[in-house]
Amino acid sequence: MMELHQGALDTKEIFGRWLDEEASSNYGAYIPFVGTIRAEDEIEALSFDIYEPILKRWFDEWQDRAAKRGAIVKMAHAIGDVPIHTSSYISAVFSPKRRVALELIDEFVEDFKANAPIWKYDVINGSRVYAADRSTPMDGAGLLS
Amino acid sequence: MMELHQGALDTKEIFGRWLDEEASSNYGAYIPFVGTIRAEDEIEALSFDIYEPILKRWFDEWQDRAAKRGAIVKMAHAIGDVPIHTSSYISAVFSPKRRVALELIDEFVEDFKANAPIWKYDVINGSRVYAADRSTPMDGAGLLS
Amino acid sequence: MVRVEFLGPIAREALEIDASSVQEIADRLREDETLREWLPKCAVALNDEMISDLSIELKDGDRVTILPPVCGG
Amino acid sequence: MVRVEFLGPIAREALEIDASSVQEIADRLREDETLREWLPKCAVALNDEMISDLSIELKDGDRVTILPPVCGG
Repeated sequence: MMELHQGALDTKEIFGRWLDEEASSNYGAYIPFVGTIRAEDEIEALSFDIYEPILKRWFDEWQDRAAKRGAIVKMAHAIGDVPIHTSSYISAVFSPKRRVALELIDEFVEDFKANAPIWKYDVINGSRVYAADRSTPMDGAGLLS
Repeated sequence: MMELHQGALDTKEIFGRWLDEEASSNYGAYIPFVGTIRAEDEIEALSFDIYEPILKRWFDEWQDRAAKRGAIVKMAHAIGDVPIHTSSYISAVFSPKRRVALELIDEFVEDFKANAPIWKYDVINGSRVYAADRSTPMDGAGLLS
Repeated sequence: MVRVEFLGPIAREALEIDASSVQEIADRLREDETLREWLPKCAVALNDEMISDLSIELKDGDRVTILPPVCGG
Repeated sequence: MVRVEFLGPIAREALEIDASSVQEIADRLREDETLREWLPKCAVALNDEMISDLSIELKDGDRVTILPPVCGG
């Protein structure tokens, strides 16, 4: 399941709902990764644009990769402004086995950072500034140059 | 913080409380690992013995190791019987940085499995059977043999 | 016609381009000064599928999407 | 006297042993048939600190703990 929310995530609600959804699935390990906006420089929030059709395909491919290892992945992300000290991102792995869960959460989160079609902006004095210095070209970038 | 509870953990309460405890600590990544009792063979529950003084030392050393990387660890474990499909174990890392959090949760959970002084028993027809086949000698085992 | 869309921080309206391959889209976009800094860093999708081959043929109604550097989470 | 305690599934009462080193504890426990299978798999703590050296000296009131294979989580 992939879900997008306007503004900051309700972290506890999402954690608990995902736990309940898999309460009888007999997974031995549940590892959520919770990303929270840090207070840095003078930002009051971060803001996110998401291109959902490609994010959905990216996520579905990960669901298939997880399934081959007996696991599932879930993901929630914020759209728009997310104030500091609140959460913009949660992803999670459920797996029968500890090792698979620990490896998958690492690969899933890293590939998310590299290839999920999401753009980040600092919000400073109410205006959005693209976080160019923290952004990375997706796999295959430069095709048209 | 390390906490031991009689019986199954209240996973949502612990997740939420830890989140609240660090709400203003400016950590960007929070990764809990939730261990849940799987239904296998004919067990109705698992049961745990814990030797707290050594577990506490083990945990305090991990707190120091995490601190050197700017992170903190937390841990909760059940004592006694834990029914299937409920949780016996939660550990978590909070870190400013994603990479440190992902690496630490893996190292912390693996070392926990290898060296935390906790003994597991299958509960079958109400009686406890030591899970010898799933248990591993701690680092340094065999000193007296 | 092929529709070319620019995502995220590339502040540009979509273009309608008469092109029969991804190569022709590349040729046209390279002429655009304002895209010069973006193109080397941008990935490309065709009808919402990521692509990595300039020789792919295009047909009328196709949608090419230009994706600048990302930073989710 | 040194107190030797057995944890978890080793169903044994604690022993009081007159010993001046960990080596002497090892010598005494090896004589015990019922511990023969446990000892190669057990780790050892002295006053709740894990140890890995037989030559450590012991003093009156020390507490040696025998820890069988673990499986937390």
